[in-house]
Amino acid sequence: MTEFLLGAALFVLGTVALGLIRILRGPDDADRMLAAQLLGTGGVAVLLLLGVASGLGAVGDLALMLALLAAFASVAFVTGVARPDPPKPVRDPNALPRGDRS
Amino acid sequence: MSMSMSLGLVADSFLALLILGLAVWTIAVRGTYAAVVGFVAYGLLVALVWVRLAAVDVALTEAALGSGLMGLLLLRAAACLPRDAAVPASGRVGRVALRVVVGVLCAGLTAVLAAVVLQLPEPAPSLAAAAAQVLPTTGLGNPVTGVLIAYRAIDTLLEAVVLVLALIGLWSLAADGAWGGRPGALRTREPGAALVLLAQLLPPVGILVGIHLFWTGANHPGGAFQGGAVLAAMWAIVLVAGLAAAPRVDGRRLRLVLVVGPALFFAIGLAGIWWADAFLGYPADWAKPLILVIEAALTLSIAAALGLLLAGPPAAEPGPGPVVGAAGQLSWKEQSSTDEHR
Amino acid sequence: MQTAVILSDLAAAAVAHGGDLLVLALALPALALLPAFALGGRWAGRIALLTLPLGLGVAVAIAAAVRHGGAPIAYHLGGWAPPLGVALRADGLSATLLLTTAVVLCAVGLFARADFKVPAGSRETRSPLVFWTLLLGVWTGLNGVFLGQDLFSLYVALELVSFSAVPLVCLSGRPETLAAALRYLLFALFGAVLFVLAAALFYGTYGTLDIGLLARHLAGADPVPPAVLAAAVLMTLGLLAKTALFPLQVWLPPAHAGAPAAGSAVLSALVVKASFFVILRLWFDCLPAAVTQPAAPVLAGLGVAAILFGGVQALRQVRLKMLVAYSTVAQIGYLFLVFPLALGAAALPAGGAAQAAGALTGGMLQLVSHALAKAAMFMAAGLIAAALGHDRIRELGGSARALPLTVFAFALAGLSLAGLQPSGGYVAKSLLTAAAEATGQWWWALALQAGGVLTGAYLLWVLFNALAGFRAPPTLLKRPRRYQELAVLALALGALVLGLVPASSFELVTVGRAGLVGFP
Amino acid sequence: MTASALVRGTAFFGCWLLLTHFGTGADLAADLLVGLASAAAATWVSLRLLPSAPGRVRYGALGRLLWRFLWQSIVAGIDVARRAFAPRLSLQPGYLVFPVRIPPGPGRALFGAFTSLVPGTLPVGSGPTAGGRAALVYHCLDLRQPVAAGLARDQALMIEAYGEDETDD
Amino acid sequence: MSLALSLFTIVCVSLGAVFFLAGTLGLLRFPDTLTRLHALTKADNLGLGLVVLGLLPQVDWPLGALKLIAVWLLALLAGATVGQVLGSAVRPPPVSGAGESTP
Repeated sequence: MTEFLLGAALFVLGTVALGLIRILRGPDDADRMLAAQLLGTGGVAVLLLLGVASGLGAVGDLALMLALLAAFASVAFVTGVARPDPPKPVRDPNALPRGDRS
Repeated sequence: MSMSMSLGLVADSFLALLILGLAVWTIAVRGTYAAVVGFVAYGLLVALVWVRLAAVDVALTEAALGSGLMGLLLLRAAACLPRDAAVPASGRVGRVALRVVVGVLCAGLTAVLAAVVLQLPEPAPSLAAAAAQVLPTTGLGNPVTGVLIAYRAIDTLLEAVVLVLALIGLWSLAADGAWGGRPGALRTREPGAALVLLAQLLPPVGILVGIHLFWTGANHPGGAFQGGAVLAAMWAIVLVAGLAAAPRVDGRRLRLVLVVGPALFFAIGLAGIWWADAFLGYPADWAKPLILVIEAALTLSIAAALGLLLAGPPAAEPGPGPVVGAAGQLSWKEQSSTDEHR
Repeated sequence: MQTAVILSDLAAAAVAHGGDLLVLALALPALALLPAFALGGRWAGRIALLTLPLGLGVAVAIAAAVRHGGAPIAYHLGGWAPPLGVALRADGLSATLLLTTAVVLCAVGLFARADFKVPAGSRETRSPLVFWTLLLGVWTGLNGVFLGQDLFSLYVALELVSFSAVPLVCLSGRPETLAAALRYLLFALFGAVLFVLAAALFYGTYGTLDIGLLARHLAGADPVPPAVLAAAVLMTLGLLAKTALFPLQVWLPPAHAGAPAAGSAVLSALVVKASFFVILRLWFDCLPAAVTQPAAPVLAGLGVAAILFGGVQALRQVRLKMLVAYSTVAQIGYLFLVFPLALGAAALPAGGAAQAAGALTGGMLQLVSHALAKAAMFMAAGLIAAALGHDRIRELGGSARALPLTVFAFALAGLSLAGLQPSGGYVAKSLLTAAAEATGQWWWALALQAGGVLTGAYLLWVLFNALAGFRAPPTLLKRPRRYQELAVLALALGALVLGLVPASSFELVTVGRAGLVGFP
Repeated sequence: MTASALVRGTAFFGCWLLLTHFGTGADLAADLLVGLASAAAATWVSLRLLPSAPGRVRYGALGRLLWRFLWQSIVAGIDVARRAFAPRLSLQPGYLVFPVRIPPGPGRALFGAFTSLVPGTLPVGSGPTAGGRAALVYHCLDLRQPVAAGLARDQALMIEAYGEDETDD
Repeated sequence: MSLALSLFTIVCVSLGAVFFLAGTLGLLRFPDTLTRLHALTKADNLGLGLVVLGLLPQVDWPLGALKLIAVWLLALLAGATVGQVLGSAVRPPPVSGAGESTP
């Protein structure tokens, strides 16, 4: 079973690594972000497989942490992209999003 | 056994090649964003390498800091730069020459290091056995924590001070007029509904995981830095989603949180002069509880410092209260009165 | 008579509590930093100013303990002995530098009171908080470097220094100082990476990071493992980047010239010395003579290049602060002449301990007198710039009349820098020259002389301009505070007086050197 | 408020036991104490970020919703896999404006998250329909499929599970 | 029994790996960013879910298993968020009128 799980981990790793071609090719930065995202999810799977195969319980914690932070990079990516004039702090109160606070 | 060994070898070689290729690409690529994305992916792969080396403590740190928080920091920095700034044609030949020179030097350095590392004594001399042998006197089960909080406590203590200094350095970049205000780098104008939902659901879970990482660090991989990094990441998500505003940098309570870790570390360390005959020594029966108290305070300070490092220097105020997105308002009526406490 | 008894009692007490003193030297500034930051506002300055004399007292006590005890003081942190634990250790070199640091910081602190005061009406402003906390941060780091006996702890201490020093450069917030600070940061990080790589190689070879244990391993190593050679080269390269030895000096002039006067004083007088000190430790206390021998002329050669390049560049500067900064580039070069001179002495047929001690003492004296003089010069230059509203050398006319005390202090400091009699710089250069002659390496003495001439030339150029237009003093934008001028004068006089104290006082430097490189 | 605090606190404490592999720690009492403290912290933050909404959850409908979600996400995975493995891509991507009846807030966000994992749809923004009604804009993998009908069904189930009054804030 | 469980693990994990492959292929083959986004979020979540399902018999009950499920749920939430967040950032959708509008 151990060999199978290791093999599966290797296969998943190889698969998501194949996705890294998207990082090379782009064409958009968002496409590259997708490849990194795939690596994140795949990485969680690889860690779970490795953790069970090797009996290292702490690897499960690592997988949990990666899953917890899986959306982190994309969120950062989007907030960076979404703001065209980032260095200037928003001064005008009218520039606030108009959330109708009830 | 031999099959899993050879499989491990295949996995290791594959990982090594993948990392090298990605590293080269990340350095060579022209777009800033592309390079940062490459860096994030690189961090994930490096975390896997640490797992293969059975250094889960380091893997946790790499995943949280190297890939998670650093990714956010670099992406924000990239957002502040003009996109794919054009290199003036006149300077290009010089730049290319410089790149070639730097590349050759780095390659040379790598070759020398590789040659030298291959000649290192085998088996490698190590303090691991010694560290494990005396570990019971500290009451801990994780030798890495023993190194960090007992044997080499001074390094950890000074690193905690470095973190405070780094934050002061970042804050020093603020405009004089903005001093005392709230950090502004994580303000988003219109966080979408999905982002707000994430920021509502994830942080409580993250708090549990962060505290767990610190708490389990005494006996298993984990510790104050990893736990603090997770907590900081959760805070950052809340800030990005506009569910709370960053605290004012001149707040006394905030400052207290920032220094409580190193201060408590120092205090217990100095008390060691009396009760253990050495600065940073622990009395035999009290070692573990004292270490856990230090780690708890450090986790808090590290989380606050990392979060504030992500949040940037104080900036001019956009207006009273937090920036609330179109989707968050229903659940967020009482926010403006609560964000003072965050 | 009575006082002598009391003093010797005190020294004996210091020897008895030597280890605790080391802890105190490290903990005091750090412990002051935390409340200074937490309370903020006016408290930052108050706490820093209160800590400075206390720290000076600790440094004096350590120097007394080392000198009186005649042996280095060591301390095992947490009761864990190396290699598992980390040791602090103060020998003569450490004590000298701890004392110098405390003296310079006290003067800088006094000087900075005027510039970094929280204005009435506000609770806290940016630059005072940043300055006072970073000053304490620099101090923590410097003391950690001078006391550190473990390569990784040294790395952490150097990081403390860098992280505190870089923001000092851009405290004014002007764009050009931001660029200078960023460049400084990149060099410092480059240095840190190489340092930690090298530390890993040391650990991989011998399984310890403790300098004393490494030296013991290496003393018996024949041949020295290639990993150690690579580590030595990498570590030195990294440290040279932080020290700004030619040709890695490019970051220094704009960084040191762009910082506020008190910051420049700390950066130029002390911060670059920290990484130099680690180089000294590495080559003299850790590596065997067989390795140091071939490297010494290379280091000294770069030093000579720095002397000449820095001197010529200083002559070409238009602005006073840039001139003083380039002068630092040149003066750093002198420090590296210690390597071949002290080593050459060891190779002398008759043992040559006296010559080696002379060379090392000369080098350390150069370091100390440069620290005092350069801090005085930067602060004087800052006062002049603030008073005139500019620091263009050609337009300094009349400043000697308008600011007599400041210009006088500048000139006194210059005396020591140029190595004129009777100053610390003079004694330093004569000791180095004597060592050069005794070991038959006259070419290094030639470099010393050439550097002296260049230094004299650019300082005369400044003074000539300051003294010109004596009859028509310029209108001053701002009159310097008297205590600021006195702080500058005190440092300049200190550099001068070093040349008058009896030679036996310098024996402190050589405490704990027996058996190390250069001391057969 | 207290009721939902209790519910959430218990849930978080359960998560803590999960994390620490309940009972395997060296010092059980300390484990539990820290667990209680962190569950309290998590609950406090959770109530801050997402105050409990009034209204009753209909568990039967919720169960059906979850079941549908699980099933739909499997179908979604298979659907994408089928297209990815097919020798010739068969896609007809396009946008769809779907008038949404769930008012803005966590409920609508949950609906968005839910529908982003069902076959062929991905909410990419919000905006009024031509008639001025609130709507979510979906990107669809294949417009030939009955996407809108599926979405409508999801929405109906969700409203049934959470009740209309949940949204009257 | 143990054989059956092992078989279950092998089948589920293999299927999961196939879905990871599908996600990668979709990422590489689909024509534009938004369609790739579909491929990524949907196939990956199913892949991870199957891997988790397959590993369930191999870990201790109930805590180890619940932890695995927790990992999957977190990944699910992340996937749902990333899909929407990236989707709205990549191409601001037409506000109204574009595409098909349902009554």
